[in-house]
Amino acid sequence: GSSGTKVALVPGGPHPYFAAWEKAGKDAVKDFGLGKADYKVPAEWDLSQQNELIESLVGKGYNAVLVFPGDAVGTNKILGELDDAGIPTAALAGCVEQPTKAKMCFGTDTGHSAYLGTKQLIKAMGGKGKIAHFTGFLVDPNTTLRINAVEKAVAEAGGGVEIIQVIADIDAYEPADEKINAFMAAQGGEVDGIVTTAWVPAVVASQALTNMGDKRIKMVGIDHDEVVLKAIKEGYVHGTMLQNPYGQGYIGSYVMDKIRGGCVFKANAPWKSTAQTDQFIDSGTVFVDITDVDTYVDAMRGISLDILKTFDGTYLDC
Amino acid sequence: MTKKLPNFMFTNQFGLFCIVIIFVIIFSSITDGFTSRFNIYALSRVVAIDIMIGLAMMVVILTGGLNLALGAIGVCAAMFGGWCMETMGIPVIPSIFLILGMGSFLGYINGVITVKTGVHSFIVTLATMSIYFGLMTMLTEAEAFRRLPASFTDFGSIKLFNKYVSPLLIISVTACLTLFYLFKFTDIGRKLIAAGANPDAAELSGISVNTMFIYCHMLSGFLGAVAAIMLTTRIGAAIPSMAGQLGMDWLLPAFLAPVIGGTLLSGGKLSVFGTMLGAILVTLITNGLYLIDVGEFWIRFFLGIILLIAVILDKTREHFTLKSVIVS
Amino acid sequence: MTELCLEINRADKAFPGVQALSKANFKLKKGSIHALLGENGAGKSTLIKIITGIHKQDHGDLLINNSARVLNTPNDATLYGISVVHQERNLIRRFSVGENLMLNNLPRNHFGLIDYKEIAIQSKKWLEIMDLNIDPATLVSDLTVAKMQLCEIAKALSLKSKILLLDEPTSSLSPQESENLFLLLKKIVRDEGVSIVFVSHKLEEVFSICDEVTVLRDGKNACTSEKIENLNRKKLVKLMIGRDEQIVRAKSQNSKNKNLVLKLNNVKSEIGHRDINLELHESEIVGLYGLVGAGRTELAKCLIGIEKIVSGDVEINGLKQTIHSPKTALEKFRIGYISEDRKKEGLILIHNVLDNSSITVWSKIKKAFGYVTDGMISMKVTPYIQQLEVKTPSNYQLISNLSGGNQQKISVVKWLAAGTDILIIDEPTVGIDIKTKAYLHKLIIELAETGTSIILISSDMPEMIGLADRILVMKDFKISGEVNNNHNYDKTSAAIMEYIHD
Amino acid sequence: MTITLQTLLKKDWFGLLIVVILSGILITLFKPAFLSSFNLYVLMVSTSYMLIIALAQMIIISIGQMNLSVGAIGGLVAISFSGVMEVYHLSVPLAIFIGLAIGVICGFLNGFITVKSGISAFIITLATLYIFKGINLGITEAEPFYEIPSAVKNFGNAKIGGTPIPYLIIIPIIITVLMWVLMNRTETGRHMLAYGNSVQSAELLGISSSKVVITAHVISGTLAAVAGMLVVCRLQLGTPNIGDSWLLPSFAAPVIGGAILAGGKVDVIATSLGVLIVAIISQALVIFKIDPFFVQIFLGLMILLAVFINRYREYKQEASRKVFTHD
Ligand SMILES: Nc1ncnc2c1ncn2[C@@H]1O[C@H](COP(=O)(O)OP(=O)(O)OP(=O)(O)O)[C@@H](O)[C@H]1O
Ligand SMILES: Nc1ncnc2c1ncn2[C@@H]1O[C@H](COP(=O)(O)OP(=O)(O)OP(=O)(O)O)[C@@H](O)[C@H]1O
Ligand SMILES: [Mg+2]
Ligand SMILES: [Mg+2]
Repeated sequence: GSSGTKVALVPGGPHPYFAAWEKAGKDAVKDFGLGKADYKVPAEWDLSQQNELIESLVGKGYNAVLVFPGDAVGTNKILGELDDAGIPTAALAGCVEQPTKAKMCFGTDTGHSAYLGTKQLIKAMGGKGKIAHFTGFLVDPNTTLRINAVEKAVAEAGGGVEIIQVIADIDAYEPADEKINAFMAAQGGEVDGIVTTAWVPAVVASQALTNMGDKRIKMVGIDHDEVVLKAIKEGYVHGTMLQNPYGQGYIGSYVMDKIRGGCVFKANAPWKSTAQTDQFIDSGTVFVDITDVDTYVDAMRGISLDILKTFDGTYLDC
Repeated sequence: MTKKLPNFMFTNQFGLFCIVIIFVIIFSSITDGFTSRFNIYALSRVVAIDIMIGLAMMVVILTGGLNLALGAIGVCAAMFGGWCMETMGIPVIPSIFLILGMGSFLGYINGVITVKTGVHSFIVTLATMSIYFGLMTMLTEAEAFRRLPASFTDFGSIKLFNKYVSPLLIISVTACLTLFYLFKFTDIGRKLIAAGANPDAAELSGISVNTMFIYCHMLSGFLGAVAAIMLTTRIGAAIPSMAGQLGMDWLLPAFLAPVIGGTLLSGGKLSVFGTMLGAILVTLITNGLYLIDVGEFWIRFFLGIILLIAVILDKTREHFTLKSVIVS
Repeated sequence: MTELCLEINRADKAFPGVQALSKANFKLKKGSIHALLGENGAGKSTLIKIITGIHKQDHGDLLINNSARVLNTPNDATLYGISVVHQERNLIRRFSVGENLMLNNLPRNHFGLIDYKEIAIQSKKWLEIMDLNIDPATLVSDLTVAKMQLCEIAKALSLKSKILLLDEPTSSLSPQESENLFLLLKKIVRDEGVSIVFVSHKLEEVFSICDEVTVLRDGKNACTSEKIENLNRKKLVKLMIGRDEQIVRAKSQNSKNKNLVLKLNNVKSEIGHRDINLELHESEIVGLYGLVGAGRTELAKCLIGIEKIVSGDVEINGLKQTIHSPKTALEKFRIGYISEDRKKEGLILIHNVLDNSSITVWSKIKKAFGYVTDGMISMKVTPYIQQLEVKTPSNYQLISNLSGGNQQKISVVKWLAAGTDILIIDEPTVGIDIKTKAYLHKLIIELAETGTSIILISSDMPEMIGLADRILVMKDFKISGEVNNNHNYDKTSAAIMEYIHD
Repeated sequence: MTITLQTLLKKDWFGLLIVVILSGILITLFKPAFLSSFNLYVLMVSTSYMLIIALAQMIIISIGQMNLSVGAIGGLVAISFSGVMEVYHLSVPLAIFIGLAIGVICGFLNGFITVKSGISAFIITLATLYIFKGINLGITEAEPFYEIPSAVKNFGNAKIGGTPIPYLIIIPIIITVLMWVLMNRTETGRHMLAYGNSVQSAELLGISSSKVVITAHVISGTLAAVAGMLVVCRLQLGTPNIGDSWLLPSFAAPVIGGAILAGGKVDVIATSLGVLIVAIISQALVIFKIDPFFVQIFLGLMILLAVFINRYREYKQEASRKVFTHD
């Protein structure tokens, strides 16, 4: 690697999900001999704040940016401007919608992950029953993708399964607690399964089920908050859709260095394509339940290493 | 009868101006890249939008009220514009007028409800914020408009004065000048201020206070729409999340700028250039803090501290100037 | 008993742009009623505020019972047995009368919690002493200006202090109310050896109750502790304004042949006026006399469209008209109203002299695109400001920093500038010094002579009789009678009282 | 004095009580589940901390100021409270004490700086909002604290005996009563209202503004602290996001309850009912399975409706006053 490479890893805002990026960056510097790979957090979860940060980082001489898009569409403009300034960028963890100047989207296909999660839930429910869907801000384009994905999975399950309620806009804990418990009070008896496709609802719903001591209602969550994992271990939650933040940061930094070193993506690279982009590489999205909840960390590391081993060969021309 | 310091030295704007200068000096000396062309350009663009948002809030604070729906109005206007240009294929210039119209209209609704019901604008706009934003998400299903005419979106990336300044800043400065003219040199502007300061007295002096208040809300909506247009050109698309959930990401900058700028929350006293300087100050500080490595999560902390220092500095200046008026 | 209980030596006080007091002396004898006089802006209230620990003098010292004291807060003053009624009303509008009276030492029950029954009982006592028949539970905001003022006096008395400072306590009282007050004051001076400082612009009052007089002019002593016996009205006026007072009298003009500009036929208002009939001719001054609470202000507000008229009709220049708002009143019918409540309805305290005095003329003097500059404005209003000799460092001084009287002048200025055909003037000279008062009277007459028709609301009988051509007496929201004024005080006042007490 | 409709109409809380009852009846007609014990429990839980948050704002409104940092204080206390228990394994009472102490300090800072600088509390608390939230993020780096003692967790999720009443609501109810006493039966409270009515008058009356302002802010900070800790009990984790969503509700409830932002007029009972109304509305939106894309619209309309009903009461009252004002 080149010590000239200064990578910035920019999350959408302060959020536990991205915590692993910091170590990932440091390790990348160590292992690949990059100049820098720093974790830089916007002061608030706010698109303009993120843009301000990125701009100031460029001002400070960072020359490669890995960003979790503050908005799947809105982030494109600045990526374009960075590209004009000769700074390679990539969308990390989540994707930006095409057309885009991002070199790749390395992370999770949010829609597909929701789809798989729902599939798992329906399986756990024995192919029939009523399910509820808790998700994040409607103004986040990903939310719409998730809602559609869940509907798709349900539709494929045939008549047996129906969505009885979708609760959105609960990305803050207090309202989430209020709404989800209100739902439990009103529908707790009827509902057989819950799928959550955002961090906060996943945590709060797991908490609620644990408090109710209810193992009848099956739930599939998202991400790796301790509350969710604990609830899985205790059997109140069926499972969760995990992502690979460490791998994203680690490999992402590596790729940025390669690209600055003059590598380009193969014309015939085996891209996956999602609702948002067709330059997608899955950083490892896996369903975890009680059987493998204790071992998923190693599993993830394994996945990361595999991706890394084969990356140059499969994607890059150097 | 009294020996005076030059008048402008009494003004809150002057104090802010000095503070801004101080911070510019500090940051440009201790950080690398603060004065870089790229950074200054970026700053000019951010400042431009914050100024506009600040002005939009200022004109409602003038009435002694608040406009929590400002962000929501902005987003609605922007999305409406997106719809006009992308879906309806209306050309840019007419679309812009439609957007401004939409902004003013939503503001008008706020104004009318506030005036007719006598409910405080805080609660009215709190409600309309939900309603406007809800309608927007419902109608657009949160789908962004991103195939806007290039002539429109490129505007946000034009670089002027050998690539140092964004044209957006020109717009904001023009807006400031216009508002300054309105409030200082026109009867309507003076009436707006009087109505805000003491509605009873203004009414008895033959000013139709209700009309004035409605104007203020409309003006707020209008300026909000301008800010929305600027942000859209800057983002390159009309996206429902451009002002965050319910448009509330706009609220902090919206309040910071005018209030630091010396606009009275109880109404009846405003400062256009104060608001401008307020916006500049806040953006400067944030940018400066990003450039200095204060440690990942401490930025907000220092932002707060510096804000505090800044306003207190300004206050002490005020005391000093007032004391130094010598009575002969 | 010549010993002093309060003494101020060579006190200076400067405000930004103003030297309110310079080397002012003041000596108060035990058990005396001491008049503190001076023009508007002379520094009376400032002196009072220094004695009560609100302002701190820049130089000079303050002795209470012959020992030097430093007062940092109003409470200190209270501790030294000083209580005060300020020129401005200082009641908490949303609190009950009782609570306001007791606010500084609220009675507690044995849980240490406020005891409202006790409040009612104690405050009732003081209200009765002022013979106010108000339920202590009434909200202050429901009271008239006059009742508020009486409540504040009751409050000051309730502190049972040895030194009582009254800054224009009678400014909005009716003659009867003032009379009762004076009896009361004399009584407490006699029985309880209280000493009183009495600020007023009504010299009759001064001569009727005061023992000694101190006069301020531009913050300096024009005289200190002068015995009242050695003074007469003429001398006193000369001390205050530095020259003789000119007495103004309107020459009685028969305006019956002049054309009718305003006519009310059996007007009935939403707030309770009944069969009001009123005729106002061109360049005529019609007086509305009545006790505070008679509904005169409200009638005025009906005329300018603030309050609703439910039946009967209003004719302006012979045509039936409905006036929806002060805006139409001003712009369409050229009717103006000078409010009696300058702080709430008259002025914008946070704005400067210029803006306040010009608020009514902006739309008139504006050029294309509503272009208006400070320059254009001061050209229009400065003449009036100078005529009325408003004491202010500049046109850009904040109104809230002007002395009470000067504030009143500004609220008059803005209507002079507006140049209306019909002007309703409500208690124009409350708190105005005699010099300005004389000037205002002259002004009102001149206005009338130059064709303005005036409705004059005043509780000041001499003023009323001095100015009005005809006097309508109001009582309980009805016109109880009309007196044709021949400017003979005794006859006319008697006639008026007829209609008030029957 | 006898309680007539007249006297009731004067009360701010009366109109709101009507709103609560009506909405309660309406919802129950369509969804009897609304009165189910679990639902009542949930309703009381969400009311519990919102109540304290609203009161924390209300007391600042009473002196005619605003406290934008309630949420930030609540959040900072929340993470400190859970943090000291997880990291330093402090006992619960000690942690509570620390939490309260932080609340008091933050509140004091707000009040003290406001008084000494003479700058509007709005700006000061806006700055301290950044400072407190900044410290919060600086400490946690956005990572929640998870190890909450089971005692705390249970307190946040247990009901009293067989009743649907959560333990969580006990403290808020006590505090509400105390606040009512403070605002209506103590000199401190009355002086605050007097100050809020007119700063100038209050000063002429010898009411010490610094005492009033600082006290109010200290109380506000303490209440925010209590709310923060209650939320931790409820969520069973100390996440840095606690408090982020407090600001608007904290104003909404008092203002719906007829508080005047200019100061001098607040009503504890009405504020509590305001909280209840907001809670009922947002619950109704769930119970009636409102399409997520409609939720915001309904929320807005409901708030307006609630306020208008209360406003209508005021009209009635004013009308009746006009008739009685003379002879
Ligand atoms: N707070 C203040 N700031 C600035 N100037 C002030 C302030 N208070 C009073 N002044 C000025 O000090 C002078 C004296 O004011 P003061 O109120 O003592 O007059 P006064 O004798 O009471 O007049 P009036 O009879 O009208 O009440 C006036 O010129 C006034 O403008
Ligand atoms: N004791 C009271 N309680 C409640 N309201 C009162 C009381 N006394 C008067 N008012 C209100 O004040 C109005 C009259 O007060 P006001 O003094 O303005 O009348 P006015 O005839 O203009 O007297 P003036 O003009 O001499 O002050 C009444 O119509 C009533 O609305
Ligand atoms: Mg005075
Ligand atoms: Mg009157």
